[in-house]
Amino acid sequence: MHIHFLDPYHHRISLVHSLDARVKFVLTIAFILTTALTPHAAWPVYILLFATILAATLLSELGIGFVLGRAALAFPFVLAALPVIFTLPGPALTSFSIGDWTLTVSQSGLERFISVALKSWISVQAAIVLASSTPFPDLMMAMRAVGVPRLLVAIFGLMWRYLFVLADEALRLLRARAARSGQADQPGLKNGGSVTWRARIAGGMAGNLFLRGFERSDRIYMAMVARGYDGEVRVAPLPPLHAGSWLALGSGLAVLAILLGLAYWL
Amino acid sequence: MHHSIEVDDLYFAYPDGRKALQGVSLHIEPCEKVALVGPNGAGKSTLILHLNGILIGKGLICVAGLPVIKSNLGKVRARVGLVFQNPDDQLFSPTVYEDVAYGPLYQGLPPDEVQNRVSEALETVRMADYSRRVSHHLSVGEKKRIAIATVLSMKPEVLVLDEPTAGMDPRARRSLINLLRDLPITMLVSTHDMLMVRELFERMVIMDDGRIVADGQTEVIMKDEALLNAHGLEKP
Amino acid sequence: MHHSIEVDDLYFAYPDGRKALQGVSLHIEPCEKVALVGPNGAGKSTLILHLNGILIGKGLICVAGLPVIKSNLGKVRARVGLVFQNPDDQLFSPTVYEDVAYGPLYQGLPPDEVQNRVSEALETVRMADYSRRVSHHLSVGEKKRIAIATVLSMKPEVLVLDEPTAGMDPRARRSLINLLRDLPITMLVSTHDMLMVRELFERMVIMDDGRIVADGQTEVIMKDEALLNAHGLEKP
Amino acid sequence: MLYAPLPMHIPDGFLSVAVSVVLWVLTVIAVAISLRRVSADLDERRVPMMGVLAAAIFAGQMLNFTVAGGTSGHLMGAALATILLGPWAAILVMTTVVGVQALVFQDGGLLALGGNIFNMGVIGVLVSYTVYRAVQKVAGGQKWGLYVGGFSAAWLSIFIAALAVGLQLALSGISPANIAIPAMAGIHALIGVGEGLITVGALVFIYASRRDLIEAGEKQQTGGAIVWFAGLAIAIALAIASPLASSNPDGLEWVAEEKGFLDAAQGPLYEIIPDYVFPGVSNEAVATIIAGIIGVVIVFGVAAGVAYSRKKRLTA
Ligand SMILES: Nc1ncnc2c1ncn2[C@@H]1O[C@H](COP(=O)(O)OP(=O)(O)OP(=O)(O)O)[C@@H](O)[C@H]1O
Ligand SMILES: Nc1ncnc2c1ncn2[C@@H]1O[C@H](COP(=O)(O)OP(=O)(O)OP(=O)(O)O)[C@@H](O)[C@H]1O
Ligand SMILES: [Mg+2]
Ligand SMILES: [Mg+2]
Repeated sequence: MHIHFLDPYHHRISLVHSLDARVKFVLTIAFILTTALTPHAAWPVYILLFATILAATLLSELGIGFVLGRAALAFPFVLAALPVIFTLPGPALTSFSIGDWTLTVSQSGLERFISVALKSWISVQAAIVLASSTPFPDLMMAMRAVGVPRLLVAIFGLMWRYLFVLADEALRLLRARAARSGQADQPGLKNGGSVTWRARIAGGMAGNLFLRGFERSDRIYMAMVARGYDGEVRVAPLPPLHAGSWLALGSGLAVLAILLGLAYWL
Repeated sequence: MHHSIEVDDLYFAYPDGRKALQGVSLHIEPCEKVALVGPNGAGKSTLILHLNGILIGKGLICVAGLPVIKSNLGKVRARVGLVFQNPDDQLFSPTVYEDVAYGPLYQGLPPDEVQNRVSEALETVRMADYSRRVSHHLSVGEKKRIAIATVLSMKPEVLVLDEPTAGMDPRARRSLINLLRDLPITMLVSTHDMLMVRELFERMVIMDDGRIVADGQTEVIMKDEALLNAHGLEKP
Repeated sequence: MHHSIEVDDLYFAYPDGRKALQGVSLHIEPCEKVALVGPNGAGKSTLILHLNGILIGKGLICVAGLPVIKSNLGKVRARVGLVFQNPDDQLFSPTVYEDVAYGPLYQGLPPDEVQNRVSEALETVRMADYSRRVSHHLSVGEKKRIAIATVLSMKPEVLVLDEPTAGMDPRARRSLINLLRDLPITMLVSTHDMLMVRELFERMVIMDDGRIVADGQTEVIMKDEALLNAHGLEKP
Repeated sequence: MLYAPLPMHIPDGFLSVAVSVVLWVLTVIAVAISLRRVSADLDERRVPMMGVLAAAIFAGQMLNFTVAGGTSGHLMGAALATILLGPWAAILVMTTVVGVQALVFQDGGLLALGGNIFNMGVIGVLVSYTVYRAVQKVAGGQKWGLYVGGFSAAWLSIFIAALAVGLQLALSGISPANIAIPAMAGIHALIGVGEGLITVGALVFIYASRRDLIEAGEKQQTGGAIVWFAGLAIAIALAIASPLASSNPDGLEWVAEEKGFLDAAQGPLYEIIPDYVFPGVSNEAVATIIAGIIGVVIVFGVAAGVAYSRKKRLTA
């Protein structure tokens, strides 16, 4: 069993894929930061930001449908921002009542809500393009380049490596439980047990997973020691950035700076 | 019609597009014991996961007289005992007793009936005095027996095992083979252990690339070295 | 004296008191290939972990001419390549390249030497074009080869493998056996796969209960069914 | 996705930049201290252990149990990690889990990552630690202390973290405090029960199978009084601040605006094109439509340009 589909990396031959991971990483963060710094209701800048990420999506060959589809995943959280439509003071647009309640939609409230939803949607697209066009080992290189400590990067690497192994184990546990969750032919029996019993079983599965994780980490430790590990995390030096990468980084940041400038000083 | 497995023209693809089953048909009579062999990735485990509706593909499956469809899943799962390869994936309760009791408890059986089921199942796998033990500390062979007991306690009509002897030493393997021989129940066993196939099963089925490529008497198929080699198998 | 394994009267108990080795002596000549068999819990893995000082017991061990003591551990580990049973435990880096480069990197070799070692090791296991691959996408057989490459890149003088064929289908197993046959290096292999023992190893050692109970020509020992049965083994 | 995450991973766009930056700073400090403490530990086994257990928590979040009516309970894991690994390693483990969720699965934003790590990693772990230690003290090493401590630590870590999320959303001006905080608190008071039950189930399993691990975890609880008080302070501060904030939402709004937490006042943009009334177009609706059309044209123009150049490159 392989949970391949957990790995978000999609291999394509594209400009975005071939861009140095460090550049992509920094540009993605800068893009999201720019989006966050853009004031509410700055619609023209939102449009330009969206156009930028759309261009990146197109250049990545990932498919617009794929990126937009995945971007919808982050949408449920938008509910959290729904109340501002009614609570932010401002000129009233319309109001309606549910029972005794009267809800008034204010213009500034609506604007802020739409702004938040748009910002969130545009940002998540950028994150998707990054994750889908960059293999995780390259992301780790980018993390090191921006100064994440080696020890933490090493933990990230181990987690990524074993994520799939343990996700497979979790999946098999779930299957084993499902396989034994049957219904007797005798009528009148209450299926499924009590909620606390079911929770305890799920907890047992978690404990089982943890325990095997512990024991596996012991074996991994031995395998590391057998190859010279001495408690210190050592890594090969980062390869230098090419001139082209510097250029891409510079021009990307310049575009974002212009967008931000537009948002404030148009 | 009871206690049988009937699979007709089954197709299944994983979400990533991998076509794991491409038209599988297989009929097993009540109390027949059949071995399922084939190279890694042939689709054996995938087929097995269809037999109690953990995966649902396109095609018809009837197990123990019940069609495997959404509305039947509860009943089907009580009738089919599925034992996976790694017993560690199946023993998620602290003690052997609780693990063997999971199925009966889930079905909502009364406490003394649960108790009976557990003792009986442990008796069958000859582990009666292990019920208070912590599963984690048992040997591979012992864990495997307990895993079998966890499904026997549901009194299944059909037993399906995925690679039961993998990773066992010869002694544990021998005692498992004897146990399987003595269970009077319909059985489908996926394995790479050709010696066990020859010893235990009169009928064997070869899968490769999502299809059944041979189905017949073990004696006959084992002699056909060209066929075995063509599907990455070896005569024992 | 080089490339050899010498173990003299080795005792070891786990912290919980379990006596896993009770006076083991074993001498292996340079370039000899020896199989280590025995039931589950015999102490095979425990013995293997002593050969590069992951566990340290009471007794004398010399590997490739070096005594295995605290002050030597770095050197010893560079000379003994240990391949564990489960390749998933041994391939702990995100990519194949990083995994194979791990040993040389920790030895402090310069970058281009590391690069050479990696290519050479991958070449030897015939996986040269896998270096950018991510380990979790590989099949069991492929993983096993990469695991062997991770130790070959350290240019060990002695190779020790723990149950190399477990869980492999016949095809992957066959290709591994051929690979092991072609490696011109001292080799100690623990296994339950008696067919492989007969095919690949001229000498075999049987362990049981922390002791070596037989050591000699495979041909001779394999004929002694009484001996095999007494230690939970079976003639293939 | 196979696992259904808690509604606690804040996506990008929801936290104001000021709030994000403050939370990033707090997170970096906490992680830096944890790294120092774990490195000083000199236990080489802990690196692979933290990596694998981070993976185990991630995978453990796939495990669920049905509650009723199609809803199910899940694990977050901060309390379990704290009990088994001690606070420092647990912070690193949770940082890794939340980091991979954001970086790779877009579960939670990248700019918001500082906040998410802070809520689930730092707050979750410190609160778990405080509660678990306190209960252990009272229990004096008796077995019930493990379970009661585990349950309360798990429940409270979820609940307090949820309060923090609500407060942060309110501070960012995204959701009024009197709605965000009670809503988050209410949902997670229930979710926390599931977390507590699963955590206890896991502890029962591990206690029965490998008691030594729990005892080893006990020894790892070397946070000392300072960590204990930090957890207590966070829990109390949030428990007090939240009802205050939600009963005075306007006060919070005031803090937010006064302290510049709310982003750049509604842009200078409108002062130049107020309400998008284009010069020469007097009808507001028409102006809006024109603005919309211009926007669509820009987007399509860029898209078409990129598509065209890409095609040329491919055929070249
Ligand atoms: N969850 C999954 N997602 C995608 N593909 C999968 C998944 N599980 C299995 N596969 C693929 O489906 C095919 C059939 O796999 P299956 O596990 O059924 O083989 P098998 O015959 O049981 O092999 P083995 O002998 O190795 O157990 C393989 O190519 C496998 O890679
Ligand atoms: N970490 C440990 N702590 C305590 N006892 C252990 C530990 N590891 C192994 N043992 C015990 O030591 C004995 C020897 O175990 P070992 O793993 O060496 O056997 P083995 O011959 O490799 O068996 P197998 O064929 O199952 O791999 C067994 O009884 C085992 O239970
Ligand atoms: Mg299989
Ligand atoms: Mg062993």
